[in-house]
Amino acid sequence: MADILDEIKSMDLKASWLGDWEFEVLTPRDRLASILSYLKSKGFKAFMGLSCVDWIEEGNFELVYILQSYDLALEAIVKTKIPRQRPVIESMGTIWKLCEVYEREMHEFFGIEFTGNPNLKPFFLENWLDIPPLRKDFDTLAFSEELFEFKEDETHGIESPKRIE
Amino acid sequence: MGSQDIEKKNGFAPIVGLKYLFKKPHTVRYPKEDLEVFPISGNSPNYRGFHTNDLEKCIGCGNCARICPTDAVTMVESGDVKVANKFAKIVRPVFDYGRCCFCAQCVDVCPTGSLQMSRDYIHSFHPDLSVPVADEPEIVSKDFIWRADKKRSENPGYVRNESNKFDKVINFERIEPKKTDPDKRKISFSKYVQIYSKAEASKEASRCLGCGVCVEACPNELHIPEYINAISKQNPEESLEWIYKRNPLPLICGEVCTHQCEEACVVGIQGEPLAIRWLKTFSASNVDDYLKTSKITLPKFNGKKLAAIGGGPASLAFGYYARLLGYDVTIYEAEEKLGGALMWGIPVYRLPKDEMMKDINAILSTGINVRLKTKVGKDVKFEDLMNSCDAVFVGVGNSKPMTLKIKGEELEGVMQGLTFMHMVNDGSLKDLKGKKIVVVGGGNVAMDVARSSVRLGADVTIVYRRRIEDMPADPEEIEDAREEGVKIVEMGVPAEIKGEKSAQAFEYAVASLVKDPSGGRPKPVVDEKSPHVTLSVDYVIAAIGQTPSIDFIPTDIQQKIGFDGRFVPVDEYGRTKFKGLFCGGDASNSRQDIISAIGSGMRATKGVELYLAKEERNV
Amino acid sequence: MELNPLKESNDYKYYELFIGPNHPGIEGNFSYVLKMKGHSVEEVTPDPGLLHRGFEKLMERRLWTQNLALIPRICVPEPDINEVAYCLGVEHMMGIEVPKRAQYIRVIVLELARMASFLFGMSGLGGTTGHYTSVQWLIGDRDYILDLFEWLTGARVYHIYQYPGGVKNDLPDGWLDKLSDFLDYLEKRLPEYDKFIFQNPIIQKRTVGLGYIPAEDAIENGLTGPNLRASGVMYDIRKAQPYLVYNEVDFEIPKTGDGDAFSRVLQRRLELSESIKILRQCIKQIPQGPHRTKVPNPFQFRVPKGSYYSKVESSRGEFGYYIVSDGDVKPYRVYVRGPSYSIGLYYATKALVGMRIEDVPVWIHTTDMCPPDFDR
Amino acid sequence: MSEWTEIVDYFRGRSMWMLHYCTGCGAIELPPTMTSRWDMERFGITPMATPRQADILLITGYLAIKTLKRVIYTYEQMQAPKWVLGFGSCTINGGIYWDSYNVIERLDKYIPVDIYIAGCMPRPEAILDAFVKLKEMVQMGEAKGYEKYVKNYDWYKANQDKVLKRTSPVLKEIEKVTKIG
Repeated sequence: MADILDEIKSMDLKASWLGDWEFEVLTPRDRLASILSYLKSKGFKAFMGLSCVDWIEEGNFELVYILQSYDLALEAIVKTKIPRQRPVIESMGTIWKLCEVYEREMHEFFGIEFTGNPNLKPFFLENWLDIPPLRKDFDTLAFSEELFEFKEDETHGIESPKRIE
Repeated sequence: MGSQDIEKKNGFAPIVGLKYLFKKPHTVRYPKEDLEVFPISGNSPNYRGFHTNDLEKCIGCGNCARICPTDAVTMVESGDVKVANKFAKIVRPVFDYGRCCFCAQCVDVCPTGSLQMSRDYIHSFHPDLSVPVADEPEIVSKDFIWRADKKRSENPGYVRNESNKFDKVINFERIEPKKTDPDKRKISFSKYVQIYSKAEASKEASRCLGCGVCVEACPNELHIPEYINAISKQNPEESLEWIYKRNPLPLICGEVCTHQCEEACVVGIQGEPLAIRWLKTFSASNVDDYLKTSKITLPKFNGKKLAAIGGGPASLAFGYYARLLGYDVTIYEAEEKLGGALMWGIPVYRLPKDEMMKDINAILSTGINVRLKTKVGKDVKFEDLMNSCDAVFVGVGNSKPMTLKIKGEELEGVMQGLTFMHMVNDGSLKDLKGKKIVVVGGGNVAMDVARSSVRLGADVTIVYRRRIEDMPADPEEIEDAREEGVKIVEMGVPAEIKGEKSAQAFEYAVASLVKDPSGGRPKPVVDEKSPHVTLSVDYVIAAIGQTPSIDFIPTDIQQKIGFDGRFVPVDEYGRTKFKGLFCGGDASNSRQDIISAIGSGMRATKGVELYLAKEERNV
Repeated sequence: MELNPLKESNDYKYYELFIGPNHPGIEGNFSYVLKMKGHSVEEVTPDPGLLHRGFEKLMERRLWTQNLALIPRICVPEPDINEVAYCLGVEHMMGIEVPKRAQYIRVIVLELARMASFLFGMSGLGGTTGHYTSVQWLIGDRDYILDLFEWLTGARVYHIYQYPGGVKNDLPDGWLDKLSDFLDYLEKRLPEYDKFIFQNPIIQKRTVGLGYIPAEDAIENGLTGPNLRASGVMYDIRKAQPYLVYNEVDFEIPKTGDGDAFSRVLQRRLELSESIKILRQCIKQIPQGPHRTKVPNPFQFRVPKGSYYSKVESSRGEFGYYIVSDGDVKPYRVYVRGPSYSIGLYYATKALVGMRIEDVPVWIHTTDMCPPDFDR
Repeated sequence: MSEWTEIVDYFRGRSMWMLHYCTGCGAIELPPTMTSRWDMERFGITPMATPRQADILLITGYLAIKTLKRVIYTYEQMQAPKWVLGFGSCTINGGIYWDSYNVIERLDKYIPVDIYIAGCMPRPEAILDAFVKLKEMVQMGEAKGYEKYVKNYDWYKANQDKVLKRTSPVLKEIEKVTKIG
C-alpha cells in the first residue's frame, strides 16, 4: 500500500497520508492529467468527486479530485491550484467521462472554465446573473436580503455593552 | 438467497391475508387516540418541541441567540421579569418558529439550564381573509414569534440531564496556574503564582462562551470576550491589543485585579469561572512592547496642559489616554516612586516591582511629565495648578486610615495596615521573627498584611467581625493565607488593647450574628453575655479601611464639590461640581479597586475633552 | 429548463417530455427531460437544482457545531449518515477519540437508518410498479424505526443526535429491549416481504433483466454502495475501510451479482438481513461507559488546519465529506459527495437510453437515488 | 344561493385531494401520514398525481427558486377551489435556509397560503391537525386563498417576477469589484 505513495514521491510530487485509507497528492496543473491517468492505471479506477476550494487570500482555486481504488481499498486525493484571476484548466473528461458532470457543477459554482468540456451550461441554478455563489466573495446573506426583501438583525438583540469610548 | 431461487407463489397465497382481519389495527387514530409506544402516551418523552424558559432563572446571557444556526432567537428586553442576581440582564430569548429548526443547540448551551424544550409541537395559523395581501407575510411571521416562558414546563421534553451537563460534555475544568508550595512560599517574598504557559492559556481561554456578561461586571468594560478569543487562537499580541484599548496597566491588573468579571462569568454557574485575570497576565507578559503591539500612533501635542495629582493607577490611566488625545500631562506624585497604592500597598509576592514598572514605563514612554516628591499643597499650590493648567485631575488614593476606636489604640505596636505595608515595601521593616501579630479586618489589605508578616517570620492571627465567607477579600487570597499558616478568628469584635507602653495583649469579644432583615450581610452583635478572649501580642495592625485625604484642596472648593470626608461626588465623566476639576481613583468611587481607578481615569479623559471643547466654543 | 416543441422537420418522430418534478414516478423533487421516439427513450437530460439550497455555502457561514443542525437536511431519508460522516471527519482532524459505547451507538443508529432507508426506497418501487400493498406495509414498518429514533433522539426525522466526540444522549432505559423486540418483529415480517415483493410476478416481470449494469461500467461511472455490489463488485466501506466498530461485528456482503434492477433491490433486501445481524451483535456487545468525550465548547470549537475526506457507507452508497479547515471556528469549505450524484446526473443519461418509458421510474427507484443529496 | 354554497362547502371539506408533489424535505413525513400508520384517508384526503384533479397543494418546506417556478405553474394549473398548506418553518420565515441564495424566504409573497404549520418538520399528528383545521375552514367557507390570488394577481405576479425574471445581478456593487478574469 505504501508503495504507491513512494512511487508518486519518486515522480517529484508532494504526497502524504491524510488518514488510514487516504492520501493526498499535490500536483502542478500541467501534470494533473498525467498523474490522474497514472493513478487510474494503478487501480484508482473510480472517480468519486471533484471539489474546489477558493483560497481567496492567496488568490488561488484549489481543485480536488477524489479517486477510489477498490482493489487497494484506498482513496487518492489529487489537488492542484489554479490562479483565481484566470481560472482555466483542461477538462478531465478524457479520462473519466463522468468528470464532465462535476466540472459543469464547478463551472457553475466557482466560474472555472474547463477547456474541452462541451457542456458547461447552467446546471443547478436558473437565470443566475451574479458572481458564482460558492466563491468566498459572494455574500449569500446580502443576496438573500436583497432578493427576498428582508432585513436580518445579526446582533440577535444582544446589545453591545455601553462603553464610554 | 439469490435471484435464481425465487420460488413461484402458490394459488392460496391471497387467503393468508385474511389473518390480518383479526390483528390489532396498525393505524393510530389521531386525534381520537394518541401514540402508545413510549413510556408516556403521545410523542416521545424527550421530544424537541417548543421551548420553555424559566424566566427568573434565565440571566439573559444570549448564548442561545448566538448559537442558533437559524438566527431564530432574539433577545428582547422584558421589564416584567425578576432577575436572579446582580449580573443578570433583563433581556430574554424570543423564538421565531418561522426559523427554528428544533435542533436543541440552544438548550445544550444554556449555562443556567433555564431553557428547555417541551413536548408541545402543534401550532397552526391561517391569515384572516380581510388582511391585505401586502401585510400578510408580516402578520403570519409575527404569529410564529413568541417569548419562551414557563407555560409549557409541565410537559417537559428535551431537557439537559445529568449525563450531558457542561462538565461532562465540554472541556470545563478550570486550569489553575501553578503555585509554589505554601511551605516554600511563606519564607520568601518572590512571586508564587506562575503565569500560564501558552498551551495552558489557550486551553483555559477555550472554555469561554463569549457571551460578554463579564463586560458589564467590569468597572471599565474591557473587551473581555475579544481578548480571550484571541488567546484561544494562541495570539497574545491580538489579545493585548484588545486589552490595551481600555486598560494601560494590563500586567498589574492581571496580577492584582479584584476580578468581578469572574464572579459574573456564566461558566461559573455550572462550574468554576474562567480565570480571566490570569489570562490577562498571560497576554501582557507575553508581549514586550505594548505600544508597538497595539499599534498606537501618538498624536502631536495640541497645546493644552493638564495636571494629574497622585501617581496611582487613576492618574496613570488619565495621563495615558489624555496623551493619546494630544494633551500635555504632568503627574504630581508626593512619594519618590510612581504607582501609589500599587507601589506601597501591595506586597511584592503578589506584584513584583519589575512587572509593575513594565506597565508604568510603557505609559511614560508616550511622553508624560512626572514630578516626583512633589506634594501638592506643600511644594506646589493647588490654586497655581488650577490656574496654569487647562484642567486638573485628582487621582489620589485613600491615605487616611480608619481607626479601631477602642481603648489602647495609642500604644506602641499598634499600627495601621497601610503604614505597615509601606514599611514592608520600602524595606524599613525586615524582620518580625517570633513576633505575635493580630490583624484586624477582612479585606485584601488585611490579607496582604497578614501574609507579609508571615513572610517576615511572624505568627499571625486575623480577627474579623463576621464569618470567613463574609470577608470582602478574594476567596483565593483567604485560601492562600490559610495555607500559609495564618489563623483566622471569626466573629471577633475588638474590645481593648492592653499594655503599658507597647501593646501586650489584645482582647476581643465573640459576637453572635444577627440576620439583616433587609437582606444584607448579617450583623455581628456584642452584648454583656458575649465571652471575651485575650491574645498576647507584639503588634496589632488595623486594616479596616481608609478614607481619602484631599487636604491640599482649599476648604471652600472642598465644600463646593461636596466632599463629605469619604467620597467626592462626580458624574460619569469624572467631572466635579467645580469647573475644570476632575476626580478619579479611590476618592471618587466606592469600589476602590485598581480597575475602577483605571476606568475613572479613562472616563475623566473623555470628560476633559468634552469640557475643553465646550470652553473653546464659549470663547 | 424548457422543452423543445415538436418539429415538422423530423416528421414529429421525436417528442420531449418531463419526468418529474411533479410526478409520482420520480424520487423526490427532481426531473429528467426525456427525448422520446415512440415509447422508447432516445436522450436523457437531467435537470437538477430544484432542491438546491447552497448547503456548502451555508456551512461556511456557521460554526462547526452549528452545522450539525444543517447537515441531516442534506439527505432526508437518511440524516444520520450525514451526521456521522461529518462528525467522523471533524473528529479525525481534531484527533478526538470517541468512547467505545458511543461508537456502538453510532453503529446502531447507522444500521437503523439503513433499514429505514431501505424500507422507504422499496415502498417507492411498490408505488411505481403499482404494488400499493408494499407502500402501506413498508412505510408502516418504517414508522416503528422512527419511533425508536424518536425515543432515542427526540425527533422523528432530523435527529441531530451525533456530536463530535460521541452522541448527545445515552440510550434511554429499556431502549435496547425495544430495539430487539422490533428486530424480532421485523424478522417475522421479512419472509412475508419476500413473498409479496420478491416472489411477486409483477415485480419480477418489471425488474428482472431491466437496466443491466456490468461491473466495469459500474466502476467507471462512479457507482457505489448496493448498486455497485449488485453488479458484482464486492466493495463495502464497512468491510474494506472499517470505521467505528464495524471490525468488531461479524457480517457478510451478500452477493447477488446480476446487475439488473431486480438484483439491486434484492441486494438491499439481503443487506437488511445483515443489518439485523449487526444490530443483534451490537445489542449484545455494547459496553458500558461514557457516551461522549469532552470537546471544546461550541463557540471555541476550532478544528486544526488541514483537510480530510471522511466517508460512510450509506444505504445508497458512499457518502463523503471533504472538509477543509483553516483553523478557525467555522469550516473553510465542506464538500458533500452525495452517493446519487454519479448515477442520477450522469449514468442515468446513458442507462435510460433505449428503455421503455414505463421502465424509467422503475429503474430510477431500483437505483434508490435521492435527489437532495446531489442537489445539496 | 348562500345555503347552496354552505352545502357545497360542507361536502368539499369531506373530500380533499392532495397533490402528490414533494417540494422539499417535509415530504418525508407525508408517506407515513398517507399510509397505514396515520392514514389520512380517514379524513377523505388522498394523494393525487395531477394538479388538475387536486384540491390541496402542499408546500413541504423550503422552495428553491427553480422549484418556485414549478410551484406557481402547478398552482395556476389547479382548479379552484384550491388550498395551499405551508409546511414548517421554511415557508413561514425562511427556516434554516434563511440566508441561502437559492431558497425563498416567505411563501405568501408568491402564492396565497391558507394554513401554516409550525415545526421542522411537522410530525404526522401536526399535519393531521392542520388537515382537520383546513377541513373546518373549508366547511366554514374561510379558506379562500384562491380568490385572494385572483384579486391581487398583480401583487403576487410582481413578487414572483422579482425573483424569477431577474435581468441584472442582484448584488451590483460586488460584481464590479470581482469581475471574473
